Amino acid sequence: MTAPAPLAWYLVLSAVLFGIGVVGVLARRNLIVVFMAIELMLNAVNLTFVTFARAHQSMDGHVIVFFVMAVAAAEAAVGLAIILQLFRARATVNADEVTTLRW
Amino acid sequence: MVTAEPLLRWIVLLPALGFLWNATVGQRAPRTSAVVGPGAVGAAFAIAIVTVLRLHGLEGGQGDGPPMLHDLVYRWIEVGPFHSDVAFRLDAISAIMVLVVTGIGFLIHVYSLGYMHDDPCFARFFTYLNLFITAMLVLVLADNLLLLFVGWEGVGLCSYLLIGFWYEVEANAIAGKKAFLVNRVGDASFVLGLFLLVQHTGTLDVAELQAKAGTLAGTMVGPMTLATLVCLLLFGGATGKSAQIPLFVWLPDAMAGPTPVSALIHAATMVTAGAYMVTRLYFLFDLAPAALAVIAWIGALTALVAATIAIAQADIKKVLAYSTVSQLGYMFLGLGVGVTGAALFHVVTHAFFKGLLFLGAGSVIHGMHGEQDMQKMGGLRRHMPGTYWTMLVGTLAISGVPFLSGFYSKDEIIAGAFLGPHPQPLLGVIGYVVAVLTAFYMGRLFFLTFFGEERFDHHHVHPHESPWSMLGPLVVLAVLSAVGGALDVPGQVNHFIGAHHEEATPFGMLVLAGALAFLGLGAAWYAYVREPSLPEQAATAAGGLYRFLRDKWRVDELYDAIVVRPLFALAEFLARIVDPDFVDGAVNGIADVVAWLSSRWRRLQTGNLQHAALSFLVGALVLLGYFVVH
Amino acid sequence: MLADLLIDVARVVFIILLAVQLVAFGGFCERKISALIQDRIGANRASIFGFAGMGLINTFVADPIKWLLKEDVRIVGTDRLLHFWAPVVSLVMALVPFAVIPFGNELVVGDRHINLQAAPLGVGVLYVLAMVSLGVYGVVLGGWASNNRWALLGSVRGSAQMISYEIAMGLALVGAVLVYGTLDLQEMVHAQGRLLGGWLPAWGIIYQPLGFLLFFVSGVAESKRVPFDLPESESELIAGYFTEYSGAKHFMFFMADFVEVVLVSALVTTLYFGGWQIPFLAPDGFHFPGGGILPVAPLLVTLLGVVAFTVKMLFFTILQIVLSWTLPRFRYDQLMRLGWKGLLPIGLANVVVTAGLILWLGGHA
Amino acid sequence: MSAALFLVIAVLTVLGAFTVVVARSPVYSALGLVGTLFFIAVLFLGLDAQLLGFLQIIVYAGAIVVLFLFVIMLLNLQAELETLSAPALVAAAALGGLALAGLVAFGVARTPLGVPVLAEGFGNTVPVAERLFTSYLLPFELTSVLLLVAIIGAVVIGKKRLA
Repeated sequence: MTAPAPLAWYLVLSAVLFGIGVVGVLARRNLIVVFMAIELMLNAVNLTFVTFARAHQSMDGHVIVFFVMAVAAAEAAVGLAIILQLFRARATVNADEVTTLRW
Repeated sequence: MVTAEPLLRWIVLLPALGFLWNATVGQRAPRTSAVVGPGAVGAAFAIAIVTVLRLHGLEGGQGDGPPMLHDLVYRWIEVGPFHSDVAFRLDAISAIMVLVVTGIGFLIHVYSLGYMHDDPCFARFFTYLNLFITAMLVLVLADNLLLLFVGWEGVGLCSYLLIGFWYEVEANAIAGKKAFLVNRVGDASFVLGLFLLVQHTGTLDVAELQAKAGTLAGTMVGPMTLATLVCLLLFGGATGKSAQIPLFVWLPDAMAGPTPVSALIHAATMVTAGAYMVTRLYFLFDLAPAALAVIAWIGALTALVAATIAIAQADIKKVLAYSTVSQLGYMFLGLGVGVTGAALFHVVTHAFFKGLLFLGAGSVIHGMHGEQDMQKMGGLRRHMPGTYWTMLVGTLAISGVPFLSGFYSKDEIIAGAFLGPHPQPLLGVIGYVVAVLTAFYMGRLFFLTFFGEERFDHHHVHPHESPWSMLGPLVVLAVLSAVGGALDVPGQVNHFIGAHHEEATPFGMLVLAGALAFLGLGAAWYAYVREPSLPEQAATAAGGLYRFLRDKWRVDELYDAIVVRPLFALAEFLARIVDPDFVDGAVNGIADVVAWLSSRWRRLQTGNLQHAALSFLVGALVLLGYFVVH
Repeated sequence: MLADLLIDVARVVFIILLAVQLVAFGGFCERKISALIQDRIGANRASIFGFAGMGLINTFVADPIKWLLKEDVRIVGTDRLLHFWAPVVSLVMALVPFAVIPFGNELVVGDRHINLQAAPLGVGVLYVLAMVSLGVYGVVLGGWASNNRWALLGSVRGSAQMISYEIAMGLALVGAVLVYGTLDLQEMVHAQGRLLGGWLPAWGIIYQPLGFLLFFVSGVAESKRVPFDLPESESELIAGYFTEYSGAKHFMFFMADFVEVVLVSALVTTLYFGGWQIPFLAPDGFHFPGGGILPVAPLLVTLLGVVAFTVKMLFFTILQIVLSWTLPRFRYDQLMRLGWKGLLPIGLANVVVTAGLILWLGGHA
Repeated sequence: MSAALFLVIAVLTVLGAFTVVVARSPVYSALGLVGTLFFIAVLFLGLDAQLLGFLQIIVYAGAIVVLFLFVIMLLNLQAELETLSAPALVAAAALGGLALAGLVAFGVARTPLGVPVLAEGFGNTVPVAERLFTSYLLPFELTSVLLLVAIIGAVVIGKKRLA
């Protein structure tokens, strides 16, 4: 078991993480947790980028991950501000209690 | 022989920068426009002189073609094999035009300083003027027809803006629209010509066209060769911009309202665009004798018709406007009979003396507090001596009095009609007739304005001489009008085109021309100074003809009847019947269907974030499944 | 093989012990210096067979024993798990950065070259930043797990403060990284071994005076001690995020703060004051600017370096103690203003100016 | 990274991710997220992405998740009794997530990926920076604009009760 782990394993792991993230986004009521699940998905994708960068010996994957991190930071800042404001207005952070945008 | 010359772009850029300045900073600080506006054009003029001198210094090598300066700014469009650059070329033809445009343009700017001094929209005026000069320079310097067309349209836009400059007066706004719309007709024709060129040669570059033009003469389209068709279409554009039959109606209207200065910039520069374009593409027109014949005929007829109308006009600027149309007719006559050099020569001299006349008329109007009716002037030579003397030079020059500039250029054209490469003797005769008419109506204008009794209202009008910023350009132009005939424009142009050198005009013709000029002027003197009652009697005697001429051959009415009214009727039909019933029906029908579907489908929109996310997931799964399966 | 392993363990143990001993010694200094400042005697009672050592016994022996043996009070409603792990995280995250701190030059024993750095890491600076940023969790979780509003307020304050000052700290580090052109701390120390003009040691403080100030101030803020002790200010929040802590867990929190003080000293020494470098001391002995040469044995040179590093670190530790007993506490808005409107723009300016100078002069220092 | 080590870390990573989704208390979710992110950082190191590994910890664990915790504390969110959405949705989510992971795993299984020998310095600061400041300069600058906009947006949105 001292042989290096095949790169495909990393990809499978990232698929699993992504799947867990999807379930989190869909199944949890708490919007903050939903948000965290989104971060989980982003990280799963980051892992694939780094894996492919390793496989193709290219730095491009790393650069993309760098960008994903920056975008995730921006997204977290704005998203959490929105949740904060939502909580002030509705006293809730539950996704299924905020359904104003419907028919 | 092509030499790179990066200075060329600055000729265009400087007025463009002036335009930007006047459009932004100038609006807040109009005084700066007084410096920047004329300064930019003056600087462009200086650069133009420098580059033209450099061009002159180049020797045309054997087989390399005539010398030419070229400045590639950047590749503008590249689509498949077709490409178009923003690039400028300076050769003998464009050199002449660049000097005329920047030089005359500069004088007009200086003159405007005085004329527009009290206008509240001072900066806006210079904004338009600078933009106009920019567009005109693009037109003149363009090394391909697409860029030329940009300038062409830019000039059209500026003419619209300038004619409607005092848009508070509705007549001006209408005149602007008329100019714009009439020009659109011509432009459409021009664009069609360009399309044909691209379709059959795949290029709009002047140099490449020259190489490929031959193929156009061989292809037949219906009864004519492709070259003829292209030339006629291009000439259609020229009739719009250069105010020829049938599209000349906008130019006189353009004079009706706004400033003589803006009117002048049309007369001296923009209207020459058509003639310039034909000269530029003469290698193409040379292949289409039929088209040349059409051009010659239209030129001659325009000259004649416009001259007859000019005789019966009372408005000083309208006389000059029709005179412009008439002189442009000469130019096209020259082009049509193949004496390109003479035609371009006339463009130059005409720019001088028509510029002078317009500015003089402007000076008169300025001194008369906006009065434009010659019936209400008279005896002004005592009040405005400077204007009087310079106008005298201009009048003599345009009438073709020997040894002044107009004499040379006009005679070369008429001589060309008899002796040129594509002679049309009948048109030569018309040329002579128009020469007499020209001398007569110009004499009429001159004598009505400056001689005779003072017919204006002394209580309200106190004629005064104009300021030096207006008189200065007048003097400069007067000198140029007087000695402009000494320029060897035809020689330059012919050398460039590589055309047959024109024969020297026979001495008999020169004498005849001189005599006709004096005949016309003399008749005018007799009718308006010696026997002032004569015109009244003549008008009464030939009442119908007089009214026909005064109403400008009723062309506007004709167009109204055959074009405008049917169009209105069609529009009415569309608005009353087609739009409400068919178009609205279709639109509302689609909307109703969508609305009904939406009322069903909107159940899907629960407003729950996670339901939306679930639909994401489904989509992602479908896509992913597709990729994995394949 | 075994020898290698032993050397590795020795390196790690050495640096940890160095840090911990400095913490203890710092504690001693704190008690004595505060006494000096407040015109009293300070700890002097505890003694072993009559030996009190001016209070050394108090801080090195009595205090730890007392702290570790105190009752661990369990409060109803706390989150047991996190309540335990929070101080551990705090302490561990304060200690692990020492792994990349170089405490001496290469030690040559026989044919072995031993790098006196627990973990030679190419991206040492990033590692330090990463670990320091993880230290926030101790504060946040401790306060949250205590089920006490003072504690919660303390951790909210603490997390905001630490994140804010991490940014200034990171920017100050960017300046240093630009100057040295590396992220490796050992390489940075090596770079400071040169002499400028033959007499001036090329320490980081010469290149980055502003960077040093920034780093030092934000480092002090990071350790949450006076004057930046808002998360635990007793007059406002009882004891902030460790209000509900006692015994060994409280000791860990307390120690974490002090380890951070030592860590800041170590980093300042490494980045701006030559690390283990001694002016004019080359591997073969002292080369004085005048031309005098004093040969020193290579082994001794390395050991002198370790001593120099320790002395420098001690100096900055004491400096921080003096600072915290001299300055009054900030108000919270002042704290935030200093971080975001003071240090951050200065840090940005420092980076820009540094980069510009490097570009102008054409290369790294 | 040896296969054994990978398996250990992978299990820890997945455990962390499960905690995010399953935990009743949002604080535990956040901690699970930190764990996952930390172990992903370790995986990055195993994939010779040193710089990204540490950036991952600094940016994600050190800043983003702290922000989450900060908001959780600010709102004083407690453990929930009912953490999950409607049962149908949960079922769909579980099914979908499983299908997604399965599909990807299936796709990956058929894609051979070698583990090439790397050039010296792969994944270090210098090569990443070189790419970032040459080929990706424009996106990089745009990112800074994005962050600025996000800062302003967050301040404006979070500042006061919206009118």
